Amino acid sequence: MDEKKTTPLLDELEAGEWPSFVTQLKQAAKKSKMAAGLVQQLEASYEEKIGHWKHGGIVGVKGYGGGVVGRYSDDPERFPDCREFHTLRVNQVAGFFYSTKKLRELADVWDKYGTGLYNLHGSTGDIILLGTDTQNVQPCFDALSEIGFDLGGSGGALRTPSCCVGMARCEKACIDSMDINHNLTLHYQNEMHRPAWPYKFKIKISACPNDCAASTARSDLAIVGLWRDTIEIDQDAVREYVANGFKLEENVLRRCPTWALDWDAENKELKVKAEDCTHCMHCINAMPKAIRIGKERGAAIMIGGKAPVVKGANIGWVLVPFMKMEAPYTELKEIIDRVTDYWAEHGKNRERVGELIDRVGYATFLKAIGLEPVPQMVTAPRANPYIFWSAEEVEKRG
Amino acid sequence: MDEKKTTPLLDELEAGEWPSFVTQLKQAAKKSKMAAGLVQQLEASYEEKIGHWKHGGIVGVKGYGGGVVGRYSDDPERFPDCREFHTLRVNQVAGFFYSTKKLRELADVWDKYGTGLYNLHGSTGDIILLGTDTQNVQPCFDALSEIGFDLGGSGGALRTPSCCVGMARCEKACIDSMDINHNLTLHYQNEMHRPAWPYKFKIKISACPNDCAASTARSDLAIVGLWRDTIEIDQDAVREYVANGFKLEENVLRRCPTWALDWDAENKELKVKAEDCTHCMHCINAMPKAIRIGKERGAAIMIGGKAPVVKGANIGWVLVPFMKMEAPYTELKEIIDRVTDYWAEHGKNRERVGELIDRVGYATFLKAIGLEPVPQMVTAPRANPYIFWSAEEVEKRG
Amino acid sequence: MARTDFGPPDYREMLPPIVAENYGKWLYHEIPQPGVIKHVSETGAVLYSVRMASPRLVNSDWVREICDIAEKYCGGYLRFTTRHNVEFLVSDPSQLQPLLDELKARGHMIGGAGHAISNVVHTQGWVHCKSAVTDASGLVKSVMDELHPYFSGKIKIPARLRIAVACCVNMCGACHCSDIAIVGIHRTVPRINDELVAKTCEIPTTVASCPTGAIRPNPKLKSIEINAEKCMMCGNCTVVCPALKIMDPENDGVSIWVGGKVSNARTAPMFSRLAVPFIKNNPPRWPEVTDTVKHLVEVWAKDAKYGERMGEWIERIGWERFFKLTGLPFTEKHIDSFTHATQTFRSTTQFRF
Amino acid sequence: MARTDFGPPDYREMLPPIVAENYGKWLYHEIPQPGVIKHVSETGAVLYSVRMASPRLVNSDWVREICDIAEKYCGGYLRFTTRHNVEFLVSDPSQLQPLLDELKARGHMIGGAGHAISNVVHTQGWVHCKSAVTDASGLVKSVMDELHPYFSGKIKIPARLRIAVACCVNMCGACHCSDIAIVGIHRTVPRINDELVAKTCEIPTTVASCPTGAIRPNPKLKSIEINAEKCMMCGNCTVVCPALKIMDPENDGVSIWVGGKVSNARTAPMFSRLAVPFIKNNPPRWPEVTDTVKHLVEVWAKDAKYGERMGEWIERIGWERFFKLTGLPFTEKHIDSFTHATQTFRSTTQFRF
Ligand code: SRM
Ligand code: SRM
Ligand code: SRM
Ligand code: SRM
Ligand code: SF4
Ligand code: SF4
Ligand code: SF4
Ligand code: SF4
Ligand code: SF4
Ligand code: SF4
Ligand code: SF4
Ligand code: SF4
Repeated sequence: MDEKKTTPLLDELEAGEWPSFVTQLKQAAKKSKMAAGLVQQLEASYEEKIGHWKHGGIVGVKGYGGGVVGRYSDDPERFPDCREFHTLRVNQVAGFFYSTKKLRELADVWDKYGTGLYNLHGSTGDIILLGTDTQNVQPCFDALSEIGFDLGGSGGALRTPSCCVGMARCEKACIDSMDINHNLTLHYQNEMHRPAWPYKFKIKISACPNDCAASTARSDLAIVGLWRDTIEIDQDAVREYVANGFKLEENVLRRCPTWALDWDAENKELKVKAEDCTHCMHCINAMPKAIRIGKERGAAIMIGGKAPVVKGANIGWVLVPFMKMEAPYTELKEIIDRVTDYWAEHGKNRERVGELIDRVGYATFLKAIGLEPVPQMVTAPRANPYIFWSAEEVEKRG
Repeated sequence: MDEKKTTPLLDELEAGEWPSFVTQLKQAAKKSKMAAGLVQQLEASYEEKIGHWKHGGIVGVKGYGGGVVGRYSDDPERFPDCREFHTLRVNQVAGFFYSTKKLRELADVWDKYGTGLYNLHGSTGDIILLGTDTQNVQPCFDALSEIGFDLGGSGGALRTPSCCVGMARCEKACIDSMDINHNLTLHYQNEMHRPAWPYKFKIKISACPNDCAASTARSDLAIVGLWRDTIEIDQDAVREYVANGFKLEENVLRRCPTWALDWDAENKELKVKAEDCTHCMHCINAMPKAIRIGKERGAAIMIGGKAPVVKGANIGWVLVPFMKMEAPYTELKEIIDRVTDYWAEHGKNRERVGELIDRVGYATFLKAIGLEPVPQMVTAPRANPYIFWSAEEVEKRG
Repeated sequence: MARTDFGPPDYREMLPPIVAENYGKWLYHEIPQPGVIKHVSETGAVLYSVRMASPRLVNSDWVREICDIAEKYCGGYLRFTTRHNVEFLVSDPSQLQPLLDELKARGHMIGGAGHAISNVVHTQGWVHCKSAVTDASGLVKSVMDELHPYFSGKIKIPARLRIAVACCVNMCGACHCSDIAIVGIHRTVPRINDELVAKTCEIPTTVASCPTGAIRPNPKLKSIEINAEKCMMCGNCTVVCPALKIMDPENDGVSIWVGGKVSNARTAPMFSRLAVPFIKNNPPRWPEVTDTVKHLVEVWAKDAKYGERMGEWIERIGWERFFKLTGLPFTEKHIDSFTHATQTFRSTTQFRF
Repeated sequence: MARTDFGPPDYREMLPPIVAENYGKWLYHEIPQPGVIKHVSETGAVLYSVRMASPRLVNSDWVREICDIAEKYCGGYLRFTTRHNVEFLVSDPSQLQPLLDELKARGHMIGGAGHAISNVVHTQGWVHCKSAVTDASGLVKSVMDELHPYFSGKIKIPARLRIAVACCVNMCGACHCSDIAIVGIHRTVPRINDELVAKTCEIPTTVASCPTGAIRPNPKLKSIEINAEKCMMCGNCTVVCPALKIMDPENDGVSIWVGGKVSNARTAPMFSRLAVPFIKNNPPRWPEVTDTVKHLVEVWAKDAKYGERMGEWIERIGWERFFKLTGLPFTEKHIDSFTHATQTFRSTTQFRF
């Protein structure tokens, strides 16, 4: 097996300017046999153009039903060092902020119980600890809990919510995304750790419609900050932009999707037709020194976002156009509970909430969770005449 | 039954400024017992809020399988005079032009064999002769054929094509819609008169994208005139519009869907970015004296338009983005034949061609009728990863 | 045996000389007054077309009357439009005013050209169709008695407005793509005559005819049963099996749809979309329907920009504002529940409050 | 027994003081140089965030290295972005240049802010996922070795451009809504190990797992059979029944998608759409993929207006012109064939030649 220890293909990925994951792997391989095993198996995948992992078995920690993804080599004889290579999904800190102290504690634990390899972060937002064996899973979790890190979700459960940086470092934040994220993560620990749902459920929070957390596209329930009054315009600052040669007409007025803005050249005043603004962020993004979000702030709740498997991808749909967002977020939690309760009861196995809504109809879903239909929910009303009427709505027939 | 002879409800529809169909009916009723019967039955429908026709039986003329819609009262005891009330669908003249001579001949025949009531015209475009009994159908058709009027289609057959006025009276005509209409009507007499298809098939022709024949929405195969070079601009005429206070910027430039037009205020010249123009007709419609259609003319073929029954309505899809249209329209007929042959073979009972395409997939359909895919056929490529691959396209596996 | 397959009269023999001579040579047009369209040819010829409203359901006397007129002023030719109006084609300008005068004297209505409401594309209704849920001609007459000033040009509007009426969801005509559409609908599940089903209907065909799979066999009765929860009252099964009855005078009625268009002018063709799910049949004059339609026309006419069709106006202001401005309630019926429903759900935070 | 359900560390304890003090008070920002974002607070405080590329798949030494740096220049705090970059938060302006110098000296790459290509959202690939058709990390490395000048700001572009890579159609990450997405796909029907199916799989579940109904039971073998004509190679059945194998090194490969976006800025979020149906897996550097991606970036960068994302650019010029400008062939694969396919067919004559 010794000639196998060279990795000519992977080595090529150490060249080039972009930081190399191969370098990271090889460094880890020096300290961890398991990581070294991974490098060998990966080289084989590069040669053979095929993966070498098989369907995972169930691996876990006491008290939890998820948070660990079991992984086994499909050729343990050939790759004995990575025959087991499980990952732990660990709740990230809201907004991905860390003290170096915490990160160092984490590194020490992970070097002890695993490969010392991570994804920082996983696509859902977790800290992914990449590669340990079955016997180390529980001790690793115990050590993690010592330093205050808990597991995320897997299976038919809530995933760790994630969010944009929001108020911590952004002038556009309409809501406190990080606080909502932290609050929900704590509130829903049980739903995250003990899978009891038809499939996964994700929550993401962006503090404005720029959606830097990709919430609408990538979570079943997205919370997107916005305002319901008018944008705030600092006319002096606008004039300064204009004086500096900023292309107001071309880059802002024409790009406003609803033509809500008008430049009164005479009075040098930028006017907004408040009722036309759809808070698309554009003018604010383009002129951050002159235009700001409004004062009456809250969030829209979007439902059903997901990737393509298996009925096709969805970008989340408006469920609630506007909701105030004040701790402890009671109204929000009520909506989440009603949504997940209904889904838990009516969803089929491996059916995301968006697919359930597609199947039963949005009207039925709204009724079940007690929300009134509003036109913001649709881009247009139905074009087909196939309206359902219930027996209660019509005159009894003789 | 005598008190029934009053029609208080219908009478109310003789008042008002809009021409009254009730007046037409009552006039006819004076001459035709059958028409009088219809008035009585209709009054009953107005009273009872329900129709009084039942499922039709088959009524026809020798040699044809369609063209007559059989109609029977559901209460012949009560409405004996209109117990049978069939309609004949008669090919209209292309473009709905008539000499008064022809119309008078028609009126004479119809007064003789029927109620003297018509729809001028039916929604599909036929002359609808409204109301005769079974025994008069054949003599009526014989008399019609004497004066040169043939029947249209019904059942699983082609319907009489219809078209806009086109070159006969319109400066925007890119193709000779009336000639195409007439030519196809003659060419496809067999397909119209002897139902052999899964369902109805409609052809409509508009000589430009204004689509005054509503072809894309209302026919399975629509022929819509357009040009592939550039619009023609008469700069002097543009200047005259501008000089007369025409709001060029607001009403034309901003409304061009692709911003293809620019007004060079200095040189007083209207410029078009040819490659951006999507021949939306707007500038031409707005300034008919200054802007004209291009010189390289032909038509787009749109496929699958239909009403909602039962899979939902379609607005026809681009099948051929551009085809020259010169008599005898051989290329067009080849396409029509290939489409209807494929549909005749693969369509289910009561499945319109658009529904068939939906079911088998556009790619499959294109292949079957021998057309290459082009991007004009779609507004956007697929967003889902569920691509089909055939065994021939891939490497054989060992 | 009679001749067959000879087709319609040749259009070339039906054209007034001015049309035959200038065929394909027209240069531009103007609308000098409501209902009159002036076309100018590159030959210099000038043609006036006078558009007259027709009830579409006409009798032979009416046909002969328009023939009389066309012989007097138009050399014995006339045409109909794709929306069933009559057009008198005047090649001699001196005949224009006399024609208009005579039409007026005879009580005919001139209009429908340019930015106007033209004739209503409609269907058979109780006059002739077995499927009719309402009467199309009666609705048209009632609505146009209200709206004729928009036809005749007495009231100006920002753009064309096309109205269509269909007596059932088959929508024979243009309802699926009209600025305003009035469509007859059912609201109750078909009633089953079990004995008759057993006698007259093919059970498998009937089961297969239901697009939502609401029908299943009832082997005991040799009949079928309908799952009311799944039935969307489309009536399709009643076409296949006459032992199923869906007509229900108490509960049938009409729905109103808005914002459709057919032309490719400026914007792509658009479907009409639900504005009012249900109004009871109220013949002979359907006052609730005519009021609603008139209201829709007025709100649009007031707020739309020059040249902006109903659907384009709504696209600009958003459906949120449409419901606000019209005061019509938005209900769960408005939310699509058919095959492509999800494609109409809003997946952006861009909306108005 | 260990503690459970205590959740993550409290973010409030992880914030650098300047962030804690100015929480919710930020006024505006600027991007003074590539990869450096300057935020100004209403308190007058100024914060410089320095964004550094990360390979995302990192080891503990790397973690300790960034900790060292953060301790030296940022008071012992740092953060990651939602696209997995590292951000050093500098509250003392005098520390900015030294930090930049040190990062440069250590070979780290600064960039990704504003109108730039930022880090690639990607997935596990052969490194860790059983479903991987390709290697995500290797693709990212190969692509970004080509495109890093767009990250570091050496080459300017009109707007943000977001790239994502997924190793299978599950698309863990952002592929369905990215400016450019690279997605691993299968092209062959799953192979059936009949004996193993009989032993290990639930037949009804397996049959039900197929979204196109391509699977039916094969009672003779107590196995299943797949109708190749109906199979769209989604792999869903292989998740449910491990006796079905879809991996095929000869025929698996990647597809390229364009024009998606997530933000609601200007335009609504958009799905990515098919640009290139298939490119063979060619590790370790996938040159055909990197060439295509680079070409796409270049064509867009040249033609797009200021601030115009890939999808917005395509919307403006039309897909017809996209295929023309990029020279990519349009094939039948590009025409949607899934559930809502008809909604993507063009029902207007508005198109470009
Ligand atoms: C006579 C007729 C054709 C025929 O063969 O019979 C016709 C004739 C003309 N149409 Fe039309 N259109 C006719 C039905 C239509 C239809 C079909 C329909 O209504 O069912 C449409 C599609 C309507 C829709 O989109 O729903 C139609 C959409 C147009 C348009 C585009 C309108 C728009 O802005 O969307 C134009 C262009 C314009 O007027 O600027 C147009 C323009 C014209 C012009 C100006 C063309 C010309 O240069 O001669 C003609 C004078 C019309 C007028 O009324 O102002 N015509 N036109 C039809 C008259 C029907 C009627 O009695 O009212
Ligand atoms: C007479 C007419 C309405 C009118 O008042 O003008 C008509 C009348 C009927 N149509 Fe229609 N359709 C008529 C034009 C249309 C149109 C408009 C068009 O052709 O432009 C449409 C919409 C376009 C389309 O074809 O999709 C239309 C879509 C339907 C449908 C729904 C088809 C669908 O696929 O969605 C049906 C239902 C069916 O075929 O079972 C239908 C069925 C019917 C039947 C045959 C229903 C029946 O089985 O009794 C009606 C016979 C009524 C009668 O008593 O004469 N009719 N029908 C029109 C034919 C006159 C003519 O030949 O000129
Ligand atoms: C740091 C980060 C948030 C976080 O919590 O980590 C962030 C931070 C900012 N974003 Fe973002 N965005 C971040 C991910 C995103 C994402 C999500 C993604 O890419 O996966 C999006 C959606 C992208 C999409 O549409 O596909 C996103 C769409 C925006 C937009 C809208 C862009 C557009 O025109 O479509 C803006 C507005 C702007 O820049 O004008 C914005 C603006 C900003 C501003 C300027 C907000 C502010 O005033 O502070 C921040 C500086 C950013 C910069 O890079 O120029 N941010 N931003 C994320 C940095 C990721 C990275 O490492 O590159
Ligand atoms: C680790 C991670 C990718 C990464 O490299 O970061 C990942 C990895 C897997 N995903 Fe994922 N998904 C990950 C984020 C996502 C995302 C992105 C997100 O959450 O923002 C998506 C798209 C959004 C969504 O949820 O729709 C995503 C959509 C999927 C799907 C498709 C779900 C769908 O409804 O379309 C599957 C398939 C499934 O669940 O059977 C899937 C399944 C899987 C499985 C569990 C496949 C399996 O059964 O082995 C992968 C385990 C790989 C492994 O070996 O660890 N993963 N997955 C991400 C989780 C890390 C974390 O916890 O932070
Ligand atoms: S989503 Fe909005 S509030 Fe959050 S970081 Fe992005 S721009 Fe700032
Ligand atoms: S936020 Fe968007 S919609 Fe509102 S005024 Fe600014 S550019 Fe227009
Ligand atoms: S479709 Fe075009 S060519 Fe035909 S009548 Fe209308 S405007 Fe003229
Ligand atoms: S025809 Fe339409 S797309 Fe072409 S230039 Fe004129 S307005 Fe623009
Ligand atoms: S719309 Fe319905 S009821 Fe009216 S004519 Fe057509 S098929 Fe008959
Ligand atoms: S009315 Fe329509 S939905 Fe109801 S049972 Fe009949 S076919 Fe099915
Ligand atoms: S995209 Fe597919 S292969 Fe890649 S990590 Fe996700 S599930 Fe695994
Ligand atoms: S790969 Fe997908 S489409 Fe093919 S048989 Fe399996 S589940 Fe069905």
